[in-house]
Amino acid sequence: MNIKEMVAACEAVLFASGEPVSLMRICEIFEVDEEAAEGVMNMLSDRLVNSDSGIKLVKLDKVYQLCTREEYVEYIRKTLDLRRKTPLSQAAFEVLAVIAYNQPVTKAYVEQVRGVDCSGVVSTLVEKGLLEEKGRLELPGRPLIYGTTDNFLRCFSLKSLDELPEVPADEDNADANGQIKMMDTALELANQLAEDIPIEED
Amino acid sequence: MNIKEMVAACEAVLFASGEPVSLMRICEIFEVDEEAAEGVMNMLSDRLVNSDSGIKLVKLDKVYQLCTREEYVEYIRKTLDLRRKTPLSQAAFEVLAVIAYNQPVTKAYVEQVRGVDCSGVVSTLVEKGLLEEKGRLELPGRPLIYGTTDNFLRCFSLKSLDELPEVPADEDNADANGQIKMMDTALELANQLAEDIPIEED
Amino acid sequence: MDQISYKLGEFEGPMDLLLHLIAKNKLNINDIEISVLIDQYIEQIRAMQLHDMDIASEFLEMASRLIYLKTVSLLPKHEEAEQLKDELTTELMEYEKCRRVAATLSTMTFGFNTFIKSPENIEYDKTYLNIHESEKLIDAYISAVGRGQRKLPPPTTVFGKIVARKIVSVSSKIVFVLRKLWGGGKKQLRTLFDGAESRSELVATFLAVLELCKSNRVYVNGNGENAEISVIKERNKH
Repeated sequence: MNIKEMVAACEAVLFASGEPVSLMRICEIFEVDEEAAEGVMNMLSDRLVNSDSGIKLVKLDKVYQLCTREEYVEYIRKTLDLRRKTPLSQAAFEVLAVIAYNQPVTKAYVEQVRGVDCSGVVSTLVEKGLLEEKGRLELPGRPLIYGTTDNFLRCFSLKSLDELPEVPADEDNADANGQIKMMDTALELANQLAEDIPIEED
Repeated sequence: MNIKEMVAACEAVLFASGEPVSLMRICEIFEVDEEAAEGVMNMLSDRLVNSDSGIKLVKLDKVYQLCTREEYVEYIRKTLDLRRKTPLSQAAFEVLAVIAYNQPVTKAYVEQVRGVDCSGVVSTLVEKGLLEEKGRLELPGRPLIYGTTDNFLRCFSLKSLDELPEVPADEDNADANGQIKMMDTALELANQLAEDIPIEED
Repeated sequence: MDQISYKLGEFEGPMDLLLHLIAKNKLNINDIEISVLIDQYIEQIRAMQLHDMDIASEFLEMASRLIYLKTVSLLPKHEEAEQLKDELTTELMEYEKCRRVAATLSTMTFGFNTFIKSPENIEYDKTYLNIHESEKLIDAYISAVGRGQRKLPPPTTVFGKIVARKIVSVSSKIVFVLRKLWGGGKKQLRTLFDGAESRSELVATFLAVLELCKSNRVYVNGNGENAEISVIKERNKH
């Protein structure tokens, strides 16, 4: 491995690890002595500066880390701020709705209703200020219970939870809906069949 | 802001975000049109290559992401203490194959093709960020449907799903078998019927 | 038998085992010698049981399906056996395709050697900003809970079974469809569903049409789910 490659490899290692990496660790990974490792690090630092990279190498004591250059903080902030406008996923909407209509409920309840794990979605919704912990249930394990927040009300233009739109009653499709509904059912099943039969795509 | 700075700023944004960033987002952040944003991305990609960086820019569908170059995998494994060499089990590849080529599909479909339960494999693949929920099927029970992610594209070095390799030819069946042709007609029909059934997407 | 040293774990499931046996015996997947296949499959399962292995229910399910297939093959009327065999063949071919694609995918894992970075730990206000109509919540709720507002949706496997297993009345519906087409005229596909009284009847009719297509007995032509679809009797079989 030539020196250029080693610089690149160090960069990749620092990038992937995300956290600070000690000089000693670099020595171990590349089986070189401290002096050589330091040399490589200096080369990496120089190359980043010379190629006008948006990333720089920071050295603290004997620990190295890649981070973004200060002058671009503004754009990073903007990115993060724009992220707040990313619409919720379908899964997030479902979790939110299940909790909104049944609150306060445990995560386990939501999972039971949806049939899939939703820890990730719940914590994202807490981060987004749409859900919050409302205490614990007096049950073995004392599970947390969740409910909606004021921000939730704001995002859905509701004055209070009493204003939650009513879920239309189910007009029990089993009885007397005649031919049209039957055909719908057939089509639904056709869909299921289509799904279950191999379809080659090119 | 000159173009060099903009390239650096984009790099900083991608670095900080870690996750893929869409071209649209880039346009919003820098207040430029798509063409300009794409130009900047190409320049960033070229600069990374030309300066022998250990990091590269990948484009997946319409999102961009920074990641390490393949040749340094060993050092990263060593740093992060990762042992596993084979990325996925045989079962996982099979599940991915069925879902990638037929998406979006339900777990039941995958089980049908493989003849075995695969809830475990599917949830592992969701955890690994190779699959994700894509909505639900308008059928009783409203089963979840799954599809592949941007991370799937990255892991299999695909720019988009269109690049999925063609299903390898099947010599035995290639000789025009009337039976199969008829089956195709039936499939087409089922397919057409299915088209009219709404599939919810997020 | 020569080598019954496989471990069950080596197979991804009953289909995998069947394909293994087909390859080993150089059988033609399009026209499997079903008796050979069945005997060997059963023998495998027995061997596994002898070795005190935990046999997954899928393997036993397939075994019972094969035994049933063998049983009906012995009956003087072969129609059902043919149907079941066709069904199995189609499934095997499909799974075989899946395995080939999986093999291709497994050679493309270079990208797994790349690593991404976790997002920077920057503290920022993550409060959600978008405004939605409150009706959106109803849709999402209905979507999560289902129209019938069941607390628990039935497991998805239920649907696999509706399709995987023949509903009892499919053969009766095949007769029904053929009778409707008696004389060789065209019929609107939709009309076959007229007067259906239950969901399972609709399913059976639809499956019957597919079965008839598969066995070259009817021809389906046309576009869309509307009027243009017609069912024609292909040949005068009666």
